[in-house]
Amino acid sequence: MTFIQKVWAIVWKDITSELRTKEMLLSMCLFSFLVLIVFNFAFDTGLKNLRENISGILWVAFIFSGLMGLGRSFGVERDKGTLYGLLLCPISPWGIYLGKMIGTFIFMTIMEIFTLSIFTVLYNINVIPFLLPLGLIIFLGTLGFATIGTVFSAMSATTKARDVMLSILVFPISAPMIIALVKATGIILWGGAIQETYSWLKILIAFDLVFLLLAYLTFGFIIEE
Amino acid sequence: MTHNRAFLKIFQFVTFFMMLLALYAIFVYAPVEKSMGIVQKIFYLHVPSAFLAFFAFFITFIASILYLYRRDHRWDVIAFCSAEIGVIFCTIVLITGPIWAKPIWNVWWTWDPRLTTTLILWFIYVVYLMLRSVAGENQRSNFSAVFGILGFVNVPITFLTIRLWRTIHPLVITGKGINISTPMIHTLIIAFVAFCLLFFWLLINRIGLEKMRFKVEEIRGFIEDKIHLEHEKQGG
Amino acid sequence: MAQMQEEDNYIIKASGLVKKFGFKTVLRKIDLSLKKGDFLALFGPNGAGKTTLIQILCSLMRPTSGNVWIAGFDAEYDREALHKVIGVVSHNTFLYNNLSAYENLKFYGIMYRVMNLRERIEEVMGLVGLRGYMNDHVQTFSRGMQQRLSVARAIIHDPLIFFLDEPFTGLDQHGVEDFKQILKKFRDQGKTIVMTSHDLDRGLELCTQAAILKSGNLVYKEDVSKITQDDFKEIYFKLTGEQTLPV
Amino acid sequence: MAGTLYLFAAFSITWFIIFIYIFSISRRQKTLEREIEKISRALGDHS
Repeated sequence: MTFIQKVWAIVWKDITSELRTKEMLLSMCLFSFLVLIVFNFAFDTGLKNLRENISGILWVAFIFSGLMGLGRSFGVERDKGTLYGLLLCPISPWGIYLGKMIGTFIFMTIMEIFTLSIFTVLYNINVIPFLLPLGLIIFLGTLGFATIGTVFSAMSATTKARDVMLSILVFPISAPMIIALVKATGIILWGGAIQETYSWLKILIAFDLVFLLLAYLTFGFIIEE
Repeated sequence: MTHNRAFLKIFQFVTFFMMLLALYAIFVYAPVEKSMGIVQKIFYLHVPSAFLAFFAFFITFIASILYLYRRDHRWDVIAFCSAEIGVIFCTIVLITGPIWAKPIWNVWWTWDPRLTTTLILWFIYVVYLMLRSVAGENQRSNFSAVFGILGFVNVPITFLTIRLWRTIHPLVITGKGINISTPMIHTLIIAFVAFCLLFFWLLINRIGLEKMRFKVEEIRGFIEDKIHLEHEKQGG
Repeated sequence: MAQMQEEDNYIIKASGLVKKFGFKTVLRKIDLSLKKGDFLALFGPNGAGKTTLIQILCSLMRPTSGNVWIAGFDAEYDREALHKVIGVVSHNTFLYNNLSAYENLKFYGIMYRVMNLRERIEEVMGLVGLRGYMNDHVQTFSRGMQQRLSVARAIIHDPLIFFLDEPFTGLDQHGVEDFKQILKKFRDQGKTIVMTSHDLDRGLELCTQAAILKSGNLVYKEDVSKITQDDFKEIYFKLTGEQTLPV
Repeated sequence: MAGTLYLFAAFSITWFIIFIYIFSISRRQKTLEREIEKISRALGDHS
């Protein structure tokens, strides 16, 4: 059980540290807000076919602001020099990975709750009736994104051109996940039953599990020098 | 050394000969396909390249796993060289595909599963090469090995997803399911063998180049060491 | 067999350490062994590989070839167990700026699974003379105070072995004196210490053994009791080819 | 006729890419060989 305690300690210190400044959370929320507004200009709201694009807009907002959080996940540790302190702790690489991943997941969830409420108002779509299936899809998507994102955050933290590198590492790998997310969200927002999204949910679950397993197997190689 | 050289020479000659034979087969031996006309001959370039691109990335995948398992930098070199050649073949696939599609389907591109997956595959390995150039020397091999594994595992998931997303384009089926005549099959086999030989010839040469670069760097490091030590002696 | 028994006495043992960054060799075949209670000061000019050596010894970095055993643990396979018995202080404090001193120590305390954490934190804070600053955020601390807190962080789990990488950097005169007192205490408690330093005077004052690292080679190692400070300095200048004391 | 044009484009681009690649490999190889030669000559002078 000490393993869980240690993982939780990493999550706790990331969250406490972030809540002191709120720098990252605020910029993530603000950014997704902006994405919603910009897309509103880009696709004229008056048009009837907006509904087809709407789940795409939502996920673009989630993913782009999620990337901001990811970049900082290991980036800050690297910049402030605390990364070595963390690596010196008697915990397996997998523990460090989990701690960081859960932290990112929580930050993203907070941002997504905020974005979803803004979205409800700006795009005039009541999400309350779909909250349960939508929540499940967002959970799976955020988990998958945090899973691969944390691996690449650790990788890009030590490379040149860190932020650019992070996005070009994340996007090709997350392509299937993004397709599944947009499709499933679209079905739900259209008023479809959850049964219709099963094939997409299966892909999401498979994606999450496969990459969690791969992260477990390979994370040690990423943080060693 | 000389034994190797001789082997390479023969290999090179055979490759060259097979390429010429393939060209002959494609343009002279193979008949013109009835419904698509002469454009169909692109097929003989396109299909072997697609197979080899995929094969190259598979080599990268296996070599990456072996590198992490054994920590032998030779596997890393193989993974890298294979990925680079894979990108070359994948680029050929992505260029010849639309050139074929334009007169046949009347569009350059469709978001068909096969096409989209190939495009994403190409992206993944371009990013792989990029990652190698930006990562620090100390971590380059580990990073690229991990990315080589993640990227390859991602491919089947991507394909399944996109197939679910865009149900298979009917034109692809007519495109693949044409009644191929025996000379066409012969031509395809010859082209296939020729491209495989080309691939391995490129791979051997690329690996040789990388090994040579290693040697030169090693010698350079060695000389620097010597200079350093001599300097030290003079200092002391 | 005799050699095996001898090996058992060593708490730190490194053999044939080579580290290459790409094709640049930073460490060349370094052998190092220390007994319990030894205090080794590593001197050397910039770029001699001191930091790399320390990082390999505390298994933050993997050597290109060679092996490291710390307190009987193989650095390649027993990283977790090894990390439990070592404490590291470097010019980098490893502290989280937005957290208070107490929270920082609590975090590391949980990571090292320290029992009676609250009392232990109070104890180490008293040791480094920061008892009154428990709930202040680290970002409000001066450089010297941060370094002291960093020492508290490093000793929270009462390690057997200390690795100190340029610990005096950024400390004022007062801080250096306090830090030396702490080090003296550890030495007298029989902890094993490896320290790198630029500063010949301060380093020599405390250590039991002194070594010189020059472009990746361990060129000199001697018991301090067998040599005077001035002699050592002369040897240092001779071996490294430096004209003045490094800054 | 248009078909021939497409066919020609596809083949020429493919060969172009492959030859550029082969060319770049051989050029890099030449550079390295020259370097080795330079080093061995320098070593010869030295001893």
